Amino acid sequence: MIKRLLIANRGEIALRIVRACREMGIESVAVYSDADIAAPHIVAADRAVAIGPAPARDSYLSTPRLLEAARSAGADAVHPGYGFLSENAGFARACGDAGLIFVGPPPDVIAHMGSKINARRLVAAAGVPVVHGDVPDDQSDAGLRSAVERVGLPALIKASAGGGGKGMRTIRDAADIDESVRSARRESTAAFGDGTLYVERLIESPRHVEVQIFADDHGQVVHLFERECSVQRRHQKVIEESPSPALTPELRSRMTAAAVAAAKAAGYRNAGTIEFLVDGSRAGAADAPFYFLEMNTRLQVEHPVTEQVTALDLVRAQLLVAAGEPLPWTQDSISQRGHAIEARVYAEDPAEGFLPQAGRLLLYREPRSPGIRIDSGAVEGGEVSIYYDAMIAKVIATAENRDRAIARLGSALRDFPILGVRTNIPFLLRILDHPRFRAGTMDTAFLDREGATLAGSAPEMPPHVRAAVQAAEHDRRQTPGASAPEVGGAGRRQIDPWTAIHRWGRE
Amino acid sequence: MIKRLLIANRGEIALRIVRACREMGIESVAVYSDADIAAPHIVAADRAVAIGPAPARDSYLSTPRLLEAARSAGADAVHPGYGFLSENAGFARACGDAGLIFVGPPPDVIAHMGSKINARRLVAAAGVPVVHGDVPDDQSDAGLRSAVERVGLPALIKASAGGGGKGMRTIRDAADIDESVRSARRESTAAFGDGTLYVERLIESPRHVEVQIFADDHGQVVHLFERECSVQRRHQKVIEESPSPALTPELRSRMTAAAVAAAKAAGYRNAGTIEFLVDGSRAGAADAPFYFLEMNTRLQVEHPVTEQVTALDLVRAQLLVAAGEPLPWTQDSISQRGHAIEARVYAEDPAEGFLPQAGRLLLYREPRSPGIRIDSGAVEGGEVSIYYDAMIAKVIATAENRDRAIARLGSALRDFPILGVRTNIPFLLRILDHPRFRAGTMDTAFLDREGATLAGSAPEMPPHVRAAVQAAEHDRRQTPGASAPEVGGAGRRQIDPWTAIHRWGRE
Amino acid sequence: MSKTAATVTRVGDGVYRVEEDGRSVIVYVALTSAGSWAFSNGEIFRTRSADEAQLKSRPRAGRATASKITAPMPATVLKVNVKPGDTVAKGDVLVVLEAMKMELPMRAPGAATVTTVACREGELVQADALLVALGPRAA
Amino acid sequence: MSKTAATVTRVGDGVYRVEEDGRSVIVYVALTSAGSWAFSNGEIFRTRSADEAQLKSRPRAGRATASKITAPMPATVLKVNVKPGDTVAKGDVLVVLEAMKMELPMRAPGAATVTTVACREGELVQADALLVALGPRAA
Repeated sequence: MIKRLLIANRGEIALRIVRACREMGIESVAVYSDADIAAPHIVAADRAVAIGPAPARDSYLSTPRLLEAARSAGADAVHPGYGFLSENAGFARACGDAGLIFVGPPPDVIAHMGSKINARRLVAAAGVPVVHGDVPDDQSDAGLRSAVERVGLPALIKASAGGGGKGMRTIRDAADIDESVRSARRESTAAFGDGTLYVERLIESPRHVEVQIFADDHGQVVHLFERECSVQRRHQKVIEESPSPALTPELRSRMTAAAVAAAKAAGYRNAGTIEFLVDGSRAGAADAPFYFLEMNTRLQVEHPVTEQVTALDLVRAQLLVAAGEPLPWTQDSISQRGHAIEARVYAEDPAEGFLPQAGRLLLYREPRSPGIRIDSGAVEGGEVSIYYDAMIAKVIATAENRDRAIARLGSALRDFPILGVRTNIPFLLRILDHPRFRAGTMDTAFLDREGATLAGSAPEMPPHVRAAVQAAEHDRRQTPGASAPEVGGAGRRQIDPWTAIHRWGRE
Repeated sequence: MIKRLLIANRGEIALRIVRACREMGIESVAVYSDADIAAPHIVAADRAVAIGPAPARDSYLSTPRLLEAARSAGADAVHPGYGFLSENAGFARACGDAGLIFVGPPPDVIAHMGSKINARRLVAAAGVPVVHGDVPDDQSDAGLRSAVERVGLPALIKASAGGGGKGMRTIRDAADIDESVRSARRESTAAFGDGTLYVERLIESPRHVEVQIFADDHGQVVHLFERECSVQRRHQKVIEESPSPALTPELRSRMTAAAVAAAKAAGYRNAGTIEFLVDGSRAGAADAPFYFLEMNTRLQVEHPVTEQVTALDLVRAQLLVAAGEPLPWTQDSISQRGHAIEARVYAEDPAEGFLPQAGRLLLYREPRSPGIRIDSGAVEGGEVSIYYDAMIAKVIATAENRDRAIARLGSALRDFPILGVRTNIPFLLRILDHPRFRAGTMDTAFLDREGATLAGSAPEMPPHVRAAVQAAEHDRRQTPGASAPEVGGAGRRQIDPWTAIHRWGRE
Repeated sequence: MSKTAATVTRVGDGVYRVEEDGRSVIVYVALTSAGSWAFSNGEIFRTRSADEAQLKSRPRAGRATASKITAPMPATVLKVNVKPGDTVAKGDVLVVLEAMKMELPMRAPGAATVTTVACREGELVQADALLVALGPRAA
Repeated sequence: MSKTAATVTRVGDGVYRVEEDGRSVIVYVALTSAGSWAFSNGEIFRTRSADEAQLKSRPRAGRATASKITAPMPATVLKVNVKPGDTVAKGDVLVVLEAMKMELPMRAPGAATVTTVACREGELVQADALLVALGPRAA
């Protein structure tokens, strides 16, 4: 088994992995950039190694620094988490060359599935439905134009190396073909150093439904059911849930079978996710068409919703499988029960075009309630840095059914004060209240279509809030020596409410 | 449905009920004694009403004050929680007379099951096994002596009104009969104002296994499987879990069926628990004998383990059923999946004979980790009062199986710092490591037998802990103006670790 | 509304209970030199101190008036698409910033001529720093 | 043990990371005038300041030497079973206190005669308060 694991990541996922290690008796080694010296994942880990300056490219994205950290700490395995180098075949290979267990699939599988064209070919050959499309060998403007013509409009131009919507263009009018091809190629080349493009027929109002799969070295491949991820903004997932309201039992079994087939065809190992598009116009129908979108060769941000409905520990299983042990489950021991929804709390200002927010968390209090799980790397007094992504926390609500889970998530978000940076919590609450979301009929265009109304605008302070702020200012004047004037008065441990009562007469 | 619910309790269970209310859109009314003015259950509730001085008999145990609070707050229902007046038939009746919905069974059922002799007769008539025993009409010393002789030794003398081991005596030698009878009668009269006794054959090394049942006004009675509660100290439960390691599937179905039969015979409503003794010498056998012990006509402290393995919300169901709605479940929709263990964290000093501890929580930081649920009414800076019980928190670990749940609970407890009062956390950790507990073969005498060794003694500060304390003292000298010197230096929000590094050379 | 009295009780570090007609609401408050933050029932409130407000009354971050394009927040300059003298149309991306793993395209508010480019690719700019200055479109 | 250096870093309010040979342990610390509290890896540590220690070096709460029975903690006197002059045997319950819903029986450490009863039923006593004083067993 693994003895000492280096966690090549930061924030909530680093913490998540540290906890799995502690429960398994594995020593955890955290790494930190200069910006993270006192971060919670450092506090929690058994060992901590500095890997460089704040910018990710010089620390969390630096293969040599991470390998040196693993060597100096005497680690025998590396977990990449998600993001950063988690889907970088070169990093996985370098770990192997350094004699380290890489917690993830083999490097060649990462590389193969990293090319959308290769992945598309591979799963199609395995009988998994793919969107009608064309991959022209002739990558010239003319070659792509005729590919678009063969596929027919409306069409989608995609970058083979693409991700996050980069190098993607929608074409509805033949007149736009050439310009779209050129700009897509330009963007893809700039972003990935690879301008290879292909063409797919556009699926109108699709649902994003993905299937969690898991494979071990002993030939076992299982699925852990699906996650519904249609609520996304500019290809950024905002709310994920399981089960998906769009799936009938029949459709679910067809999609999970397809996902397992794709994983087998890829010679997959460890945890992975097969993303599908479901034709939104047919969602809810047993025979609704679905199409392979791409495969993510890592643990997903949204893995907790799967853990909640299956009551399984995905990170622990990742470590077991990486160590060569068999999966701790068989397919028929895995069940999907109840409903789980995850909301991602971001430091961003919806009223200002979702501009990301950086700054100190002056006040940060996580709600605690039965059925509420918070995965977060944040702490009161901590810094939301401009160097890393803006996700502060994941709030996961689990309940008997979807309506109860939505109600539970809503009351948790209303009870999650974060001050010092603006967050998307008011935005999330408006999504939860939206009739389309309530009905479970949202497609991937839902947020971009409704975004403006849901974003709202900064509200005026109502009288009762003003009264509280005035009380806080009063308390601050009363306690000049307080170490933490930012949070309105002396520490919790000196509360004497009777002396802290104020009355405000007002019209 | 209920519009405004008065919660006639305090601490973690009051908070638990407030949260259920919020998710259901019910207004919550909390009550507080002078000791609880700023307690978390008051902060969380929509309304708060003062009900008197700190001693419970003048506040949380005062029916008139609670009814007046309900009236003044305009509540239409009352939830008693557990303890205090939760099993007081008079209080339930008074609520009904005042036009309030009492969230629990009808008063006469509470009264009937409150008498152990009546409960024993009732369930026996329903075919539920009871321990061989004798209930003498002649309550004189002579009458009880002959009852003991009829039952045979070893025997147990119990008080009809009894609970928590009060008025209970074990007799192994005929010479002790008269003295045991007299002292049991004295104790019972003093504690309950009722000296009625009965006799049961002593079950050697029994397991305490209870079944959660639920009944509505529409004739539906279901069970939610069992809880294993054998780990108790002087009749005080310390660790509870589900499923019970002592039950085979066959035994489980026989016991749950017996529990449902008992509930039906009692004309039960709402949530209840049937406590059974399982013959420890036969534990693990499909035909192990089990016996009715008593019925608890309220929500149990340990209800979370049932919620975790069934993924159901018991408090919500209590409120629905109390409002006359049908149970939100059918028996075959209820499943038991995975394993959940609850540890009760008490303010007590195991090394000093488990002496309860009162005082301020100088530092209190709940662990957060997937699969860990904390139900607590405590907060950093809060007070553990001498007026109420010593339970600070319930830590509930849920995992794929018993071993994983134990590992998860252990790492959560090792990560749950509580300073200012001693707690039983080191004691709990030693229980989790005990081979007998690991094997799942503990009986109700386990803790009282092993208690001395498990209690341990106050450890000396090892060098690394001393180093940290010295650093804290150093920080305190550096920040004289700090509002919170008790917790070693200025608030989190002003961390500058580089300036806070100390080096300690030592032999 | 009719005259009512609210009772405000501090019940924790930055936590206030505001009670009115028996109903209480919890408000979380954080005060800074720049102003005050508050959170209640899922809504976030912010008021700026006088000088801050006046500071912020400058063109909204990322927008342009007086033809100045400024950085909406501390960020790295990922791409500079223009040089002095270029003519640009409404919506053209002049500069692409990166912060928190997100690209922030800075667009031209209208047809104009680039008079100054005040940032270099790869450089770290602070909030409200000038990125590009624009002049009237040459006829 | 061989001379080693431990690095102590404050990483939070009352939270210290002690690092030794690359391995780090988290210690939570709370300081009071009465002494210091610490928690690490599930163990609780306490040291008493000089005067406190000397205070506590008195008979361990609830035990008796110099034949004084004292209250182990603030509590309510539930029951007083003895009066001056009574002779008691080892283990006899002299007084029953109640605190935190638990009965705390105060027992005689050995055969003795009750010389003083310093508490009344129903009264609230503080920690270390004298409850009963005992003298030698009358022959």
